[in-house]
Amino acid sequence: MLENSIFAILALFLLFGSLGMISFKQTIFSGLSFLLAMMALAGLFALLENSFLFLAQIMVSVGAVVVISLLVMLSVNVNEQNLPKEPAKFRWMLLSAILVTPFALLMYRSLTHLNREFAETTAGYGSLKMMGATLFSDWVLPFEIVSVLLLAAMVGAIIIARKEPVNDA
Amino acid sequence: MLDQLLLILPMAITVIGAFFLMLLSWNKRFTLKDYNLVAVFFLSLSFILELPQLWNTEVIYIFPEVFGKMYVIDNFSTLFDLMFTAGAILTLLINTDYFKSRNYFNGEYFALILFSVFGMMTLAHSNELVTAFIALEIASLSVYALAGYHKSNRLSSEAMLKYMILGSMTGAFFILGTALIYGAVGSTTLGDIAAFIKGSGDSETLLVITGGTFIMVTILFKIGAVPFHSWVVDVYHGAPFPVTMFMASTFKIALFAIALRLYLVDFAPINAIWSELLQVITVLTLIGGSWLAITQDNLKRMLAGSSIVHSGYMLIAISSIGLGSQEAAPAIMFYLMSYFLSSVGAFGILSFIASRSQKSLTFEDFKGFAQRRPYLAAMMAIFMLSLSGFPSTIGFLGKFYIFTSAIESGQILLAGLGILTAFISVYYYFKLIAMMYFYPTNESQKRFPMDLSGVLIGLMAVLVIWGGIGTGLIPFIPGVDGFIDIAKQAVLSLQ
Amino acid sequence: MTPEPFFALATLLFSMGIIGIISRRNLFVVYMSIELMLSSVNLILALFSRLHGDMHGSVIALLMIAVIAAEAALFLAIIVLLYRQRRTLDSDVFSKLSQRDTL
Amino acid sequence: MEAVLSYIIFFPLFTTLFMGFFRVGLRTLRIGAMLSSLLVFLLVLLVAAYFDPDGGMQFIRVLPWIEHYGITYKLGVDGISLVLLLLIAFLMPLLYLYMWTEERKGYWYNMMLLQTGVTGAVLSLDLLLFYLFWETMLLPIFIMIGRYGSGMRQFNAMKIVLMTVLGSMSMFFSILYLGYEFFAVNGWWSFALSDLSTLELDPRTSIWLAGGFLLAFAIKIPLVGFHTWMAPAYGSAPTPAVVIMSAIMAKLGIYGLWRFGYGLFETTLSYYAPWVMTLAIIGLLYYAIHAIMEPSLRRMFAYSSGSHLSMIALGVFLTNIYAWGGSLYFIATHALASAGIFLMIGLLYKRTRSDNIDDLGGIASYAPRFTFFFVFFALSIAGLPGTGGFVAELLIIIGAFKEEFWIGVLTATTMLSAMLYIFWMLQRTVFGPETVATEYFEDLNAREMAMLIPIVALLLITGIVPSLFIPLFEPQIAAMLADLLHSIGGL
Repeated sequence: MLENSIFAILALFLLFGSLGMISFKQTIFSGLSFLLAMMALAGLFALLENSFLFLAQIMVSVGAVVVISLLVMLSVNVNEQNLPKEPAKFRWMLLSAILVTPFALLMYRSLTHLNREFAETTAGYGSLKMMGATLFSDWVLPFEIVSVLLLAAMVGAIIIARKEPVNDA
Repeated sequence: MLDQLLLILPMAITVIGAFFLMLLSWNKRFTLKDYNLVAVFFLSLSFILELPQLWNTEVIYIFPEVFGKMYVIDNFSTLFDLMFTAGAILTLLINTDYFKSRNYFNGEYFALILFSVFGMMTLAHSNELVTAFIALEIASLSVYALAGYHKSNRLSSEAMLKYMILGSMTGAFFILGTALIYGAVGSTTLGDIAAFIKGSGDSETLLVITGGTFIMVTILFKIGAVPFHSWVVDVYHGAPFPVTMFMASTFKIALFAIALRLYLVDFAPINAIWSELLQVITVLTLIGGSWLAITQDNLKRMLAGSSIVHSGYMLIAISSIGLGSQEAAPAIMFYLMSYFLSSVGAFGILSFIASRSQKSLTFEDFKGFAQRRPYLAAMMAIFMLSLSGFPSTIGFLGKFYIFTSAIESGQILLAGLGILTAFISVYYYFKLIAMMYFYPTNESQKRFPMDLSGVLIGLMAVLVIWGGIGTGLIPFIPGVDGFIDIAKQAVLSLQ
Repeated sequence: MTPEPFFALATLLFSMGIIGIISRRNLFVVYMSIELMLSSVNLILALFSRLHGDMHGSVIALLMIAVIAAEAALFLAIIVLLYRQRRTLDSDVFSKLSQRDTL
Repeated sequence: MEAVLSYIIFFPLFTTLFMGFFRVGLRTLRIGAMLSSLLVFLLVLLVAAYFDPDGGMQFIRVLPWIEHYGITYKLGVDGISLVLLLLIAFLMPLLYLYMWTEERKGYWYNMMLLQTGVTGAVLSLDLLLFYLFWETMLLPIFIMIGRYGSGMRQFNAMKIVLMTVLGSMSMFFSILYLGYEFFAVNGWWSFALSDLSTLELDPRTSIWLAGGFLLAFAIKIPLVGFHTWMAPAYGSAPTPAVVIMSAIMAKLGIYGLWRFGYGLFETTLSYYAPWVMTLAIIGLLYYAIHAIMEPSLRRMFAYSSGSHLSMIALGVFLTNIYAWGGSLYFIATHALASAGIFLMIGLLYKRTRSDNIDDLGGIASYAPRFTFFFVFFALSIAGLPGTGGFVAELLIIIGAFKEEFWIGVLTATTMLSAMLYIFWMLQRTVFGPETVATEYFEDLNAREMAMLIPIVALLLITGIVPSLFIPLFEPQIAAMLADLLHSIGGL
């Protein structure tokens, strides 16, 4: 029962957070809603007894990615007239929601198709130790190449964001 | 241990090369030419080390006690590796002048090329979906950055933005599909998926089917199939020439590595499910691509449009695989090789010319080209003929195999449509030949550029012709049969 | 507690991500929508991991967080670049290519 | 000796490549081209000398090419292809003689490539090899029209390429289907004509596949309805290309009907016979009417050529020995006559810069030698008794009468209408009052005479002593026909 109410609260935060993210006009409000959603997601990870994922989500997704996004939003300092004019925003959203509905139904149906139930977890499930053991026994290769991915992305980002005289003709 | 290290050395060398170039680029003393040479050196080393593995018919899992079955080395991946490295080497060498003539290139550019080659190679070798996804992301992110390399140019930035938004969005479908498959199978290793599909009933495989369909979305997007094509023409146009060439010659091919591995082997019992979907998409791709290609004035855009059509031909073969064709898989491999050779050549000539002028190349700019540069024009004509599938070029044989496989699997109408679009493609490819040969020019004839770029393009032209008519009668030189053997062997190593 | 609400939530998040990409023109929102899509896949992975009772899904989710970070870096860079070029966040402004412009 | 056909095909190609690679001068180029064509001519004569009329397919040369798909390099010559082979080898040196003063090197290269293409198409017995040559011979024509032609040359070049490629693509599809069908039945791949002709296809498929081939040939001939490329292409092509197109390429369409149409789909063609014959008869009259009204000489003879080719196509579908023999003989004699007349028009154009009938007149008084040749070729096109065309047309008409009375009557109108437009044309151009363009009309020089006399001689010989040539191909045709009638009767 307690779990259910926690889930309900987190789900509410998550839904409203992401809804706010896609509907606020002001970028910074969207960003803050997104921050909220990501934190609620971390809460869900915790609810799934996945403590390490909870930490990683809080530290990396929330602490690094979203916060940096917020910083960038603040640093570009968008004023009102530079924001896109989207008068028919909600109409578009409704339209695309209708378009996406069949896809969502398909996705939901196949996800729940297997009809599994939550079982009791083994001791230490989701702990740092087990996570590390799995990561370094079965997933060494992806882990290694993720480092290359981060490096490549870093190089790309640095090159693109590096300030050079813009000769905008 | 040591022999296994030797096997992964080609991949290791590219990534080491990328690190090296990255560190080197902080040093201001090196010129662009030095970076280029270093990059080519690493890539060539990788290519040369990889080459002997083409004769290795075993399937080897590297370091199974550490990596599990995630990383596989077989003939199939070797062939792809060779194409990636060769494509990158040719891109870098042919564009030497282009780099010199533009001021926005720097050392990191070469690092990114090497990173993305590494990503593609890993993609070809990966026997596990998450690894494949990460490898794909490495390649994609590098290519996104490369596409926007000309930062002061708005088109280049826009190309990058468009590519990145759509690419990341469809990329999410890949990982969603992986998640679904993980949910059903409990593992993402390809062999386990195959075992699961074989061992379970229809109802249990539903999740795998949905997952496979989502993964297909990403693949179709990256190869530019209609209706996921909206980025292709713009990105090819907006990206700097060497990047366009790199994308056309390597990145387009890379996706087929994972697609074939997945759909040919693991989804083999169920891939008939997709053939109707694929047929619809193939029809759309062939027609839409032809329409896009016909309506362009700009050559880069025309080649981009036509590359969609070429994806369509390969999709014909993919749906033939689902319908039980034996010839289809080698046909795709052969077609990939033929498309690789012809498109590298065509883009090579374009960027070779573009390096001497600042404007984009339209059909009009090629008026009288044959008089100004007879040899280059002849080679361009050869590449155009090959792309249009004219007999006596490798492109013809590629189409021959594809259509034979379509007929074999009973898709007569699809084969007919393919031949019809091949007929349409004659129009836009011959238009360029007509522009080159039918108009006089006032400019004087230029000498044949006897530098590396010219020689390499010439070599590609010879290969294109040889791949179309080469006989096995001349000893020590593989003829057409040799090319087919390579393709067949690669596909055989998958099973 | 049953897994269905979790799945429904993940599906909703993924769909909302798609809706955001389709309907909004603000580049930041588009970027965050893509992040949202990837995050919802993370939720699915963690869920399956819990259902299977093994850690594989969680590890994949962990790796995905790194992928999200990598994409975020590149995305933020390109948004900064474009904002510097045009002083706007409107993605519709960046559609010059379709108007057959010369390079 | 067994490689002689390969030499005949590839000698011009290798000469081109060799000379192109070393970028030889114009002088060397034209001497080289001439020598290569003469050598090929000698080789062809050698083949003809050793040719055994009763021997069926001879000089067969089979080499593996793409072994995975059983595609072979298979050449051979029989009575029908020998006629075309002789024609090509005979005309090429004369064409080089015609373009002796031509200074654009690409022109020479293209002609040599063209020779390789057409010879290869005539001699190949493997369907994919045939397709290769069939397509590649288009390329030089494309360049020649587009680059060295006149008028709306770029557009017309594109038009001819697209239309013929449409035909060849449909043929390609049929070839693929046949090849796969053979594989499905026998378990091994082959694209050789002799193998594929053993296939038993069900009638419906067979009709579709035969349609694929027929479309290609109908466009090449061209039958009415598939002819829209013809007049523009003939109008803008340079003279040597026109000669090749009318004298050889159009005949290749007919040859294809024989070799691949009857070779692969013996009985199925009878399904198409009424349609093709109707088209051919419409063509006879339609082209003739166009020829009467056409003011441009080159286009006029293009239409006349179309009219005669329709007649030949009709003859091919009339399955009796007179019509077949006549058709094959007509292929040869019409090729010679049309080569002659197009060369004359080329010479005329060089002198007057016009091929419009209204601009011409009174040539006879300035240039008696020119007039003689011009009149001779024009009349042999019209079927003057004593030239080969007369014998051939007569044979076809006899064949037509044997088939059906009214077909014979309609066929006979070709001769009459040809007489009509030729005499009217001659009256307006050669005779009549002289015009600005024909003032100071130069007569033929020695080189031009040397080029025309062999054609005249051959036309006369074929007309006066047909018995010299007919035995060369008659047994072959008789055998084919007997075979065909047997299988139709067997149904």
